Order: sequence, then structure tokens, then C-alpha cells
Amino acid sequence: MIYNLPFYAVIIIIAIGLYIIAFKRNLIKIAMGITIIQSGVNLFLITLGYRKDGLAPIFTHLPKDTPIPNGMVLPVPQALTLTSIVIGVAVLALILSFIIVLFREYGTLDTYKMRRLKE
Amino acid sequence: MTDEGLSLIVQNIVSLLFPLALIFSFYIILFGHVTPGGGFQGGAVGASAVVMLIVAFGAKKIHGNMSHENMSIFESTGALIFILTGLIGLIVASTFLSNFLVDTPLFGEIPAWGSNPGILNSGGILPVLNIAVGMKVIAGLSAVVLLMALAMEGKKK
Amino acid sequence: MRKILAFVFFIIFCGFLFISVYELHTFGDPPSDMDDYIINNAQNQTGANNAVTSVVFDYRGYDTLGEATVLFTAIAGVMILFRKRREP
Amino acid sequence: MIDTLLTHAPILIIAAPLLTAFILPLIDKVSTKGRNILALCAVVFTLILVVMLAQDVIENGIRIYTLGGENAHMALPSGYHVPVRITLVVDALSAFMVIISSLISFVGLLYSFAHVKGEGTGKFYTLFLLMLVGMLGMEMTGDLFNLFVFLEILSISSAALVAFYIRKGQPIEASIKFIIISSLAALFVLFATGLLYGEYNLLNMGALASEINSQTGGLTLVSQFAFILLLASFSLKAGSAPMHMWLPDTYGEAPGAISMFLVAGTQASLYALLRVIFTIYNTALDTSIIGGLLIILGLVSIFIGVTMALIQIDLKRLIGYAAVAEVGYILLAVGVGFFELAQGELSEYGLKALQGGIFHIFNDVLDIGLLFLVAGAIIYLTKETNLNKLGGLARSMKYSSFFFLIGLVAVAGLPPLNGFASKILIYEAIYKVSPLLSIIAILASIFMLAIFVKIFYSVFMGPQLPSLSNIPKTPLLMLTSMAILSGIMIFFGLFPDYIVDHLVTPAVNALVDNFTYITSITGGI
Repeated sequence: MIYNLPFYAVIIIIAIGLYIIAFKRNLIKIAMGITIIQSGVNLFLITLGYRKDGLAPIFTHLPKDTPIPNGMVLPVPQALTLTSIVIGVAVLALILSFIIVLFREYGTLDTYKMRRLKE
Repeated sequence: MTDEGLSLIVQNIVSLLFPLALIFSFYIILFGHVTPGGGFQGGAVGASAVVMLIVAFGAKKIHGNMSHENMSIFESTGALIFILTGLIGLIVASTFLSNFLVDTPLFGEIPAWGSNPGILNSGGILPVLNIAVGMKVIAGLSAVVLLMALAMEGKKK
Repeated sequence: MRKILAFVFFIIFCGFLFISVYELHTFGDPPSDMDDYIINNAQNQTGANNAVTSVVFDYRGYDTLGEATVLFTAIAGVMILFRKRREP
Repeated sequence: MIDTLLTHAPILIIAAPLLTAFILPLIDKVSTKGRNILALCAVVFTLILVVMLAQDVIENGIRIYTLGGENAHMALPSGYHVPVRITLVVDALSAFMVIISSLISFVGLLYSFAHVKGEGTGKFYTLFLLMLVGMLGMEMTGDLFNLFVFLEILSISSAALVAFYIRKGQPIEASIKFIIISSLAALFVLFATGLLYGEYNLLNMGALASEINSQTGGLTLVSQFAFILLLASFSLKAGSAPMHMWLPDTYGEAPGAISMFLVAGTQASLYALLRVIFTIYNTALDTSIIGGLLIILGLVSIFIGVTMALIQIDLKRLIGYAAVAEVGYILLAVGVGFFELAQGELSEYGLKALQGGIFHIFNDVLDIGLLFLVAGAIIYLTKETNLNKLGGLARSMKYSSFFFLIGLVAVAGLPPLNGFASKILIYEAIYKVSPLLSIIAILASIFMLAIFVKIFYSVFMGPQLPSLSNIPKTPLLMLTSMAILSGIMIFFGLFPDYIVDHLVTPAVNALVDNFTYITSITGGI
């Protein structure tokens, strides 16, 4: 569908992240690339669950005339996104700590200059 | 950032804001099954309160008051509550993580179907798990930031 | 040379992602068998007004346990990295 | 009592090490001995439960467990037609993989008691148990998103463990490479999961398989793309050839037992790949194209593994490249099996190829694992990994050199040991498909033998180097764990038919027959 514009936005975000990972040399930038891809995928999951004119699936003080279930967005993608956000935070924390230790040992963040592993 | 942290103005405002942020985080955690929110979201707010302290006062001073070892114990406790709730569900009801608290006096009320004003004493094991996860996230994220900040400060000397 | 090859591969991959979402359902009108069940029954089965929380902690509670474990793992990993050490 | 235990066995297998991992940081403050005993108890308990469960599954068929449901054996909520809750599904293939993981974790834990010392040991065991949890979770889950979660647990804990010794920074470098690549792979698994969810609004693998296989007019484009993404990500995580770069680095820098455990981790990813190909998609795919692709991946892996192993001077990196070649053998066999799979019917050679491939998963972990354990002991005692600086170790490490010899014979696929038992099945089956393939496979094995014999001579034989004249004795626990592995290998080598009949063939049948898997979830609709 040509009107799937939010999906295309997701792909553009993922493409930006992939480009950074593939062509940049600084480790911090690579970590940023991973975060951008994570955000893209999270956005993708959220957009998957959107229903036109839908409200949040919470019943507290819901407007009385909301059709159930057709007037609500899907809850499962939101739960999946929550999970994947936390996983993203965990991965990012570990990557950043690796970068701190690596910088202490090598004194550089350039991936081309840190080749102590033999080829 | 020096070892003493930021200026006096920032420190004072942070000490004013810290309890407010913490209370807000508790609100989000405790009302997670009624209004938008939950353990993770509230935990992230609470952790950001602690991070605010770390930024304002410096990691050394905060580490003296609450070390990351204590946070790790706190975090393990949260995780243990989660998994033990699941195991109790296995023993008391049918399966692991089954919602055995529905229809009991504790968190057991069932709200009317459809739109309603919401009951705090509802949700079965959901509030328990929310609290467990909230504990875990506050302690865990603060511990990570504290460790990283300590490592960065140690490097400067 | 290697860079150009990588770039071509990158463009092909992105095009491929584009086509995959082009073929997906119309935005705003997803298929919803599983989710309708959850919206209809979440209140009676879990007693919670917030359907998202009931998915997170009840219907997919095991995922949340896994996710809490991921956080725990990452923190243990960070602690192992920054431990005081005497190298062997 | 036993019945209740068996009903809840799938979740208990995961919950026991997980609970222990959460308790360990608390116990660690009190007593280190208690911590070790607790970790060992958890692993042994898991192993016992796994064996009980596997026996039950192989005798009585597939077993499912619905988490949080009112009835553990019903995947569907009452009165509805799609599964909503997460299910654990244990069939004979899962049981086979779970046995491998828990056995390897037991051996690895024994080895680590002797190997890992100093600050941070408590966290080491915590992460070790979490890695076990990640593998077991991946191998038993019946839910695609859950697979992603446990994949992340596995990769994060392995990355942290690889970086356990920092030395001069090389382990961190290997580790950061590993975590970046595996989180990328995991993100694309998540993206593919999202695509499938958007297309069918399902996350359960059995229900997805039923939807995909019942479609008239072939696969939709979206599910084809999702398949390609899943194939690429999991083959990357399994260390197959074009994307194998992270594997020798990671294996080479990890502490001894962790290298072995990582091999089991890659096999868990391989299992996920097999699940996706055989269970979710099965004959909805074009078997000749995908089978051919797997065969090519396998051949390239074998070629790269063997040629790169030739030029290595670092002992553990060399074994790492050998591991790439072994993964190639598995992919080759599985590819031939899938190639022969037409309309759910398997020809005799296809069956034999799959038997060889699945059996080789176990043998690969055992062979490469044993070699890694010996290499870890050498590094622990001499602090030296360079092959040019090692020599004459047979005098001071008699038993270790014997175990290395066993591992060498098994990796090269020579008769009395387990490597031969599975490789002969593979050769025989692929000979019927194309004689050329089997000649290449045999040649690669011969090369492998040559490489390892050379290594054996340069490390263990020859004059004793002065720098290595007074190295300490090998710790008893290390020798015990090596002895356990070699005992199993010799048993497999002597009685291959018994293993193939009782363990491998049920696994192959479970793999090929996705109808039983689907009906166990959807209840025969």
C-alpha cells in the first residue's frame, strides 16, 4: 500500500542506523547506530498495532460510547515494545561499559586502530 | 563534573526535586494496573531521580551512602519476588505465573466490564509483579549509571 | 572497492525492507484475532483495567520474566567489567 | 508426585537455574563454598529433570505447557481459536538439544570450579547459569517473540563472560564485536517477528505454521521476506560461513569452559534455524532452492574453516575455525535432508542425512568442547597460546595430551569415536545426491586430521622447552570434566546404533513431521 507512510518512516530510520554501523569507524557512533535501529524496530511494532481512531486499551474513565474492541488499539504490540525497549537499554548499557573499558586499555575509539586480535 | 559535583544551587534544587520524583515513580508503579504506567515506566522515573542525584553530587558521595552492592541485593530481591510469585502460582493454582489472586481479598476485586472509574484493589498478581519489577528497575538502572560514573571519575585522576 | 560493494549491498537490503512493508496490511487496519480476545477478556480474567499491563504481566508474563532477566544479566555483566581486579 | 513433576518439568527446568542465579549474589556475600555447592545443585537438578522429561517425551510424544493458563496442556483458551498465552513446546528435538545444553553446562561448571579464581567469581557463576537459562529457554519455547527474549539473554550473558579476563583488552574487543553483531541479528529477528505478527496477528510458532502451511497459492511475499531475515540472522548467530568472522575471535578469547559453552550456544541458534525452516515453513518453501542454499552455506563453511585453520598460530583460534567447519558439516547434512523433503515425505537418503546432521550437533559440541577444555588447561598452566612457543607438554601433562588425542581423532572423523559415527552417515547420504559433495567433505576431514596431527606434534611432542620445564600439575576437576566428555564420546563411538535409534531418530521424526507439532497447539483443527 502506498499509504503505509509510517512503515516507510520506520524503514528510513532503520536504514540510517544500518548505514552508521556499516560505514562509521567510531565505536560511540556504532553504539548510536544500534540504538537508532532499536528505535526503528520499536516504532515498527507500535505502528503495527495502530487501529484507525483507536484509543489506548485502558478502561479507566473510558468514554462511554467507545466500541469495544474495535475502538481500541491492539495491546500486544505495546507490550512487546515495552519488552524490547528494556532489552535495548540492557544491551546499550553493556556496550557502553565495554567502550569505557576498551578506551581505558587502548586509548582510542577508532575501530581501524584497535586491531590487537590477529587476523 | 568535579568530584564535589555541581554548584550549590543545583544541589539544593535536586534535593528538593528528588523526593517528588521518587513519589511520582511510586505512584506510577502502584497504579500501573489501573492507569497508564507500570513497573518499568515507574522504575525508569525512579532511576532517573537517582541519576539526578549522581550528577548533582558526584558519584563518590552517592556511592558512600548507597553502594552498588546494596543496590544489587535490592535488585536480586525484586527478581526473587517475581519468580517466587510465579512458583506460588504453580503450587496454589494450575500453572507457572497463573493469576491466583483474582477473587481473593488481596487485590482480588474485578471491576465492572467496560468503562469504569477503576479500583486500586484489583488486578490479582499484577500489582505484586509491578512492585517487584519497579524495585528491580530502580535499583538496576541506578547501579549501572553509578558504576559507569565511578569508572569515569576514577579515570580522570 | 570494498566500500562500493558494501554500499550496493546496503541499498539492496533497504529496498528489500521497503518492499516487505509495502506488502503489509494497510496502516490503521491490522488483523486482530488475538488482540480482540485480550481486549474483551482482560478485565474479567485478570481484574485489571489496563489491558497493556495485563498483557505484560499476565498473558505474556513469561516474556516479562525473561526481560527482567535480561536487565539482571546486563547489570551483572557491567559489575563484572568494573570489578576491582588482580589479573592472573 | 512424579506425574506432577513431569507436568511442570518444562518450566521447572528453566526456573531452577534462574532462581539460583537470582539467589547467588545474596549467598556470595555469606560463603563462597555454599555458592559453589548451590550452583552445582541447580545444574544437577536441571540435568536430572531434563533426562526424565526427555525419556517421557521420546516415549509418549510431544508435551506442551501453557504459562498462566488454567490448564497446562491446552494451548488455546477455552472457546477460542487462536493461542493467546505463551506456550512451551517440548518435542523430541527440543529434548535432544536440552540434553546437550544441560550436560555441557554440568561439565563446564565442574571445569570452572578449578579454572576461575579471584574477584568476581560469584558473578561468573550467576552469568554462567543465566547463559544456561538462555539456551534452555530458546530450545523449549513455542513462541517467536519469546525466542527473541531468550536469544538476547544468551548473547548478553555470553558477551559478559567472554570479557571476564580483560588481559590487555583483546577479550573486550572480541566481546564488543560479538555483542554488536548479535544484537543486530536479534533486532532483525525481532523485525521478522513483527512482519509475521502484522501479517497473521500471531506469535505462536505452531499457530503460525498452521496458517502458513494452509495457505493456498503459496507463501505471501511478507512471510517470504520474514523467512529470509530469520534465515540470515540465525545462520549468523550459528556461525555459518559468510558471517563467521566473530566466531574465532570470541572462541579464542573466552575463558576455557566458556568457549565450550559458546559452542553449545551456537547450536541453540542452529536449533532455532531448524525450527524456522522445518517447523514453521516446511514444504511451503521451495525445498530445492532452500536446500541448495543450505548446502552451499555448508560447503563454504567447511572450506573457510579448514583453510583458515591451516594458517593460525593461536591454539584456540585454530579450534574456533575447526568449529566453523563442523557447523558446515551440519548445514550440509541438513541441506541435503531438506532437499530430499518433498510433500512431507522423506526419502531414505534424506532421512539418513538428517540423522547424520542431528547426531553431528551433539558430536560437534563434544569434540570441539573437549579440545577447548584441553586448550584452556594448557593456557591456564602455561599462560601461553602461541603454537610456536609451546612444545613437549606431553611430559608434564600426560592425561591432557591423551584427551587431546581423543578429541583430535573424533574431530577428524576416524573410526572408533563418535565423529566417525555421524560423519559416515553424512557421507553415505550425500554420496547418493552428488558424489562430488561427499568427496569434498571427506577431503576436508583429511585436511582437518593433518592440521590437528601437526598441532599435536608441535604442542605435546618434541623436546621440552626450557620455559615450560616446571609447570604445575593439572587440577583434578579439570581432568574429571575432560574424562566425562571423553567417556561419552567413546560410548557414542562404540554404540552409535543405540544412540541413533533411541535419541536421534525420534528427534529427526519430530523435526520433519510438523503436522504433529501444529495439532498439539491447535488441537487437531
